[in-house]
Amino acid sequence: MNQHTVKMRELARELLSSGQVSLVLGWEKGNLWYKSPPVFISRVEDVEKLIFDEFCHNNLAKYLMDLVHHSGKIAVFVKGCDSRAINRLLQDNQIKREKLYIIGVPCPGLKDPDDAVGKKQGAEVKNSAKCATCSYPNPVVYDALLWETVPVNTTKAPVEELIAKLDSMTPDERYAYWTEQFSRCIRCFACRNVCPACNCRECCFDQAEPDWLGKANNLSENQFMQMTRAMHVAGRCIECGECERVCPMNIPLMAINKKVARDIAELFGECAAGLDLEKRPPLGHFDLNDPEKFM
Amino acid sequence: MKLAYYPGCSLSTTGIEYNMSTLAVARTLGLDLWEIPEWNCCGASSAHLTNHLLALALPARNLAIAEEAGLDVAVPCAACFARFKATEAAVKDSAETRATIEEVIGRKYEAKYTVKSLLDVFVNTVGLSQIKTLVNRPLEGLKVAPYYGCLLVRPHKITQFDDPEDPVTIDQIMSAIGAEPVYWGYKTECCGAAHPTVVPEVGLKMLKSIYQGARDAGADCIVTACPLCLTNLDMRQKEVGEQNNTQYNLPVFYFTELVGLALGHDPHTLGIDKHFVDALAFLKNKGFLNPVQNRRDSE
Amino acid sequence: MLKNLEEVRVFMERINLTPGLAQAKPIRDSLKEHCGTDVGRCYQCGKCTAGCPVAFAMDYTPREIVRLLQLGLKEEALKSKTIWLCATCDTCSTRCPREVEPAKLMEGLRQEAKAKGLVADKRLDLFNDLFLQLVEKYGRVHEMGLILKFNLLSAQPLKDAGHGPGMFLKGKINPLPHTIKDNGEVKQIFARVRALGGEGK
Amino acid sequence: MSIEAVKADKAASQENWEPKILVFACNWCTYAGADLAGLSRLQYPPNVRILRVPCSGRVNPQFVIRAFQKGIDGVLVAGCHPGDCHYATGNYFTRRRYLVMQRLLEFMGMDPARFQARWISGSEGPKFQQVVTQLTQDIKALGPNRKLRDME
Amino acid sequence: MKRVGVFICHCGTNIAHTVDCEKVAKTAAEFPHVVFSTDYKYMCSEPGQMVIKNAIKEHKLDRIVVASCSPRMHEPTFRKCMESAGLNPYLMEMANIREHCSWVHPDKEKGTEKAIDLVKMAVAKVVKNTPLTRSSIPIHKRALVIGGGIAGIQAALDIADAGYVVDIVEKEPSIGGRMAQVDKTFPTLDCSACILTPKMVDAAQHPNINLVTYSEIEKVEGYVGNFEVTIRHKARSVDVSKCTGCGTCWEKCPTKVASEFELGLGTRKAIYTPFPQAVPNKPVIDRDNCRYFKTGKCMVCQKLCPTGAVDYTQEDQLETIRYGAIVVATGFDLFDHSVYGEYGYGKYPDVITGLQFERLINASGPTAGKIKRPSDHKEPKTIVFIKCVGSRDEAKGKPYCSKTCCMYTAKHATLVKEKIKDSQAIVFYMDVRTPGKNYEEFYQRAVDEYGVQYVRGRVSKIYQKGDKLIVKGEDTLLGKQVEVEADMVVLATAMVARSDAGDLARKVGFSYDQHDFFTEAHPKLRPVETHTAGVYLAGACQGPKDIPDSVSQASAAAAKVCGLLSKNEMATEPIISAVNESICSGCGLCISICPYKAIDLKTITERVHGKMLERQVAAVNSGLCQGCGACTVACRSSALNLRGFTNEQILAEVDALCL
Repeated sequence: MNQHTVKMRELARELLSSGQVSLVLGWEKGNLWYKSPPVFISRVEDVEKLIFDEFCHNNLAKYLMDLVHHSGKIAVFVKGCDSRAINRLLQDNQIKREKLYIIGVPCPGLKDPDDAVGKKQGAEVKNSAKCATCSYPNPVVYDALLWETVPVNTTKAPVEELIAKLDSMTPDERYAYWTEQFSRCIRCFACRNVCPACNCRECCFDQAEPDWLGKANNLSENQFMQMTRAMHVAGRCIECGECERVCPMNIPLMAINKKVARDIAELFGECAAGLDLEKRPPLGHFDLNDPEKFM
Repeated sequence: MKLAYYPGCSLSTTGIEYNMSTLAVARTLGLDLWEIPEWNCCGASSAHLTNHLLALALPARNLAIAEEAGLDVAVPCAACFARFKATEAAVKDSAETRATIEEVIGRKYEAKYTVKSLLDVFVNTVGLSQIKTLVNRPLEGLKVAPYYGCLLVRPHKITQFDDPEDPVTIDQIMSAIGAEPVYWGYKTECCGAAHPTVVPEVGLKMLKSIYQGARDAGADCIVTACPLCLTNLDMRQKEVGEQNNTQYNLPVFYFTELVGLALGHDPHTLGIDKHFVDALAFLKNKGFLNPVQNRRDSE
Repeated sequence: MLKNLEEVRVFMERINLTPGLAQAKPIRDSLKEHCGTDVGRCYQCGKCTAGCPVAFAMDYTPREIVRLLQLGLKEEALKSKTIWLCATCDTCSTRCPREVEPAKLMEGLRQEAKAKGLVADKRLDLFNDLFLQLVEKYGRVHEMGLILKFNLLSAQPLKDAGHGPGMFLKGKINPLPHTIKDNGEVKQIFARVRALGGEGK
Repeated sequence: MSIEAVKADKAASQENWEPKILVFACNWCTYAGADLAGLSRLQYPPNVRILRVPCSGRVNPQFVIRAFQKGIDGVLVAGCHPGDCHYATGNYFTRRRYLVMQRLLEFMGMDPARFQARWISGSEGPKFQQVVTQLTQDIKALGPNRKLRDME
Repeated sequence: MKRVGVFICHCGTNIAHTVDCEKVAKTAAEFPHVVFSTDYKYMCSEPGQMVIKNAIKEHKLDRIVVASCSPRMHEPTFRKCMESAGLNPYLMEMANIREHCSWVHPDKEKGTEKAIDLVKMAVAKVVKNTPLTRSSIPIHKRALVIGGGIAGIQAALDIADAGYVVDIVEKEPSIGGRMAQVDKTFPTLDCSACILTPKMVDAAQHPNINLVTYSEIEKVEGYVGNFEVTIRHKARSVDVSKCTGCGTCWEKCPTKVASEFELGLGTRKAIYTPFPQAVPNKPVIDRDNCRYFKTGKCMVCQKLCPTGAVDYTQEDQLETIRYGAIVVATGFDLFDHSVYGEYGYGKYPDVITGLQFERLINASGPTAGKIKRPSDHKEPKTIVFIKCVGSRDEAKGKPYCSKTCCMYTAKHATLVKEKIKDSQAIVFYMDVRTPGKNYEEFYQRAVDEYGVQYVRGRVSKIYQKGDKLIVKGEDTLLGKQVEVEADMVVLATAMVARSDAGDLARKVGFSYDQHDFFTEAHPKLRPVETHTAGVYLAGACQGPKDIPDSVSQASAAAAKVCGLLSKNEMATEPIISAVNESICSGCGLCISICPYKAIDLKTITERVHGKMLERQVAAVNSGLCQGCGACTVACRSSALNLRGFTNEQILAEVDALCL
């Protein structure tokens, strides 16, 4: 058992037994060695289920939305990306800070479970794509930080290369690329369901009136869906990479989100989401001196 | 404390007493000045008038050498200081400029360390209270006109030093050594730079208004931090006086000379004998040349 | 100062604005690019001139130079003594309410005037050239040599002769040029700047 | 290529193909500007259809995608000049949204000419004429839009 | 089943000349839901409207489309027509086939094709229309004026004279404002106090006006007709109901401090009224400087007060009052010229501001009206005036023109020449701007009759030389440097917004510009309104203004207030945003986008699985919403929708056009 896990259990035990919190959200070891699904712990004796390893992918923040009416205080473990999700939900008025005990776990970067499939436990596994360029491995909001912060890596991620590649293409080539990608979409909405920025009570894609999204599963509707989602999370996406990780069809969704985030930074100045609660989302305010292209 | 030291061309010729007094005083104040080896001329006061890149590159070579040694740079000459600051700002401002400069000088220079005027070093690194405690010949009753000229304070966004309209560092240092700085309106007026030499019909008039201003303010002497200003004000004083049928009798000092005097140094060590307007006689009259027994050097 | 009636007449001649105004915009744009300052912003308040320590000797005041440029009369500005007399003390730029920087403008105009052979005061130009020649040659400035050479070349060999011996006696002027041991590096800098066309923005 | 797309291609090659262009016009400036163009009898290509909205800030980017889905060839979102918005600030949000949207459309492979935004005031009848004329020409040069289009 | 009628107008030949109206009508008859379609020469005419009304009756139409001119022209006409036919006026849409079609497309075939498209879009939209009704909000007939300067006083008097109760909230102990500090007024040179003090007394004695001095606005809630304003009454330490204003307390108070009213040129006591003609003439204790509050000892004022009005135990009190309308008249501050190093950083005692000069020439000022310079109380002989200090100076101050300085500097120079016969008054200027009745004449008199010397150029430097101030400038008309040895320098410093202007604007909820001046709803056509309904502006808080302009704007604001208060209730446009609470997730992104602060979060309770649970949702205030629809785009789940321009309606139009 690693030191991290020890520390997690220690704190969880203390919080539960002292009655400070009535529920702890963490990760446990699943049936497969390369999966560490979320676990909800309300009894002290279950604290032993908690673990931290390189497969704790799930962003626990989103689960808090299902617990808004939970009567007691909830402790939740957050990696850097998860902590930004917490801020996302706080800023969107979806959860209440005073009902949370946030435990920060600086994240050393996770492994790619898809690469582990079929391998033996302990085998060499690739790093997870979403962690490759993570700029915020250390939690940005927490009540307790479980261990020392980790250094930020600055390597260039594959997604950046993909964006650069797409940028260098002609419009038709780009269109062809995305056609190929979106044609695969099976409209399972996993991307939306996992996304901390997608926190509407009722998604516009599920509405019959207005009929934003047609029921037919075709390329055009898929394009509508993904572009609309890109605009809805524009300036709000915390770049956790969960959408792309959970996509069963491996559509490179983060290329879109990263590209939009970069455009926004270029146009309106750096405004990475989920870092500062006081900073309003860039499409929710304006500056008189914004770039002017429409004269 | 250790600083790289860039004396510049003037301090080995016309401004030799600035160098002498600086080095003498620095020892007393506990400043370790490391002269940049094989330094070259910074290009003031001509390069920036004719060629932008050259004006940035000449100081950059010196700065690069200091940066290799990992030191902030102390610059006594106001003109050199202005050029160094301009280079520092340009390199900080643009990676592109930096690359061009590095290419031209054939050395790496990232502007990691700060260029400081010697005044800045005295007031903010050494500190006025430190100077005050080391004084053993307070220059009481000496009325000085602090003269800053242009280059220390302008352009302010580059020099980032003192106030562009009402600088006070020399005033503060003078007060610390017991002298009395007078208030006058010519603190930052231009002495004409090369004009008194090159276009004397213009330059000498510029100097005249400064002498007149100091005299009107009741000053006994002028104190400066710029070798060009001093040379102009000192060397041309007699000539300007003759042109205007007067004698100004305003000795011109480097602030380091007066600090050195107050700290108890011998006037000859400080180079006070090297002025055109007779400074020694003046100081003697004022009673500031009586030997001092126990000079306290800072360790 | 105007010497005779002839000069008065020429000086006061009516200017036809039409050709100049056609040039005003490109002139403004090129100055913005080369000097980093925008003459179009000037509203002719005269604060630059009011504080200029050299204005008394100029043929056009700094404000008037800007006005000439606003009207597209750049040739006139290039031929003026003003641009050579500016001591670059930056008082004007520091106080300008419209953030125009006349001192930078003068620098740019000098460079252009020189390129076009329109140097109105040869002495200042000569001085700058000599200065840089010395730096290139020796790495440092030899001030005695500079002044002597300047006086010689500006045809006033005895101008500062009165000061020379005084300086010499006071140990202020080294009779021999001082230099840095290996000046190859400084010479390289000059060479590379020339190779880059002299402009390094 | 679907049959529809082939048909569209064919249509493009036919000389009588005319693009359809949708203009979202804010009621207070651009719609008034278009009215003024009419009052002044300023002719422009009949390809544009104006959809009146109270403010350019009302134009949801989803409307734009929808129009492309349904076969429009070009879209213009137009409103008051910055500082002139009847609702004080609506167009500043428009500006932010559509600066982002424009880049997104391009990233998705749309031709930038097909989606544009402009500020046209109530007094700018000639500007309205000039903008829609230019837009029509640009889109004619591109041919019919097939991208994002719902072919079923 | 919806029953749509379509009416195509020929507009004489205006439309029919290039659009085949008959064909359009025939084609439209085939559109879904259309049960009747016709064309007519002039739809807007009486008989044209009869065609519509008859068709509605005859064909049981429940909604119509009129294809004619711009809705900006005749939408109200056809809405009225709907109403008189017994239908909801909002079940009507127009297709603009004149301005947007027949007048701009000479090709009849193409024009007809486009007209058909436009009608198709309108039909698709109208099918989605729902009946909308105007609602009304009650108007509370009481007005609040914030600021008791000349603008506030004038606005209050006008409103009160119209019969409405109005409260003036003033943060100083007395009303009067800046005008009370001014000596004489241009261009007539009548004394400021002589014309102001009667107005102050009028306001105090008016049965409909309540003076609420030494008080500040704490909080503003609500909306037009129904503002809930919380006012903080600062502790005066004097019971106003007992105080008679006899003056014993301030005569005997031992503590002297610099007077704000005299701008540092004179002193006042710790218990004080700002100036002798103060209204109300009742003092306050400046607790920061009062000996009792600092040391616990003294109590001279309390001991000597004949009516026992001094009360050291008073505390700030909050009071909430409901108002129908608010006039903001908070005035201006002066630019702090200490940023001008070249003018001595405000350190030369004889370099003063224009307002300080007003105090120096004022008979009730610190020098009893004798011009004496602050440093040595000598009479200055040479006085230099510098205009545009801070104004028109982007580098150190403000880019705008302060509008009043040209005139008051001419006035000051005139008064110098009048009071000191052997004096020199020299004005350094860049432009002389005198656009006002009798203003240019006034300026010319200063030059012609009084011999004031105007020098065109901005001063570059002032420095002290002995007891003189050396002023260096350029005479730009001459192209020469000039210098003046002055005894005193008067700076015409810029008018700037009050330092707390932004705070107040945020509290009340209206917008302000980059210089913190309050923003009018329209620079030309709605100059006294703000974007917030029911809030109006008067005086220099909106931008630099002189007294005549401030008074005019105050009366204009008062007229607007009276217009509003004259009604018992106010109809609101039905084209506003509405929230679908079942969808709204309460994220609040719409709130920051709304320019009218019309959206708030509210808590609702709903039954979920047998439990009553609370959650927050957006709520649109129909009194504030102006119907721009910006919020609808911020709302990702379409919980917000704009009535009359719903997502469904716009999508229907888009679909109709494309398909």
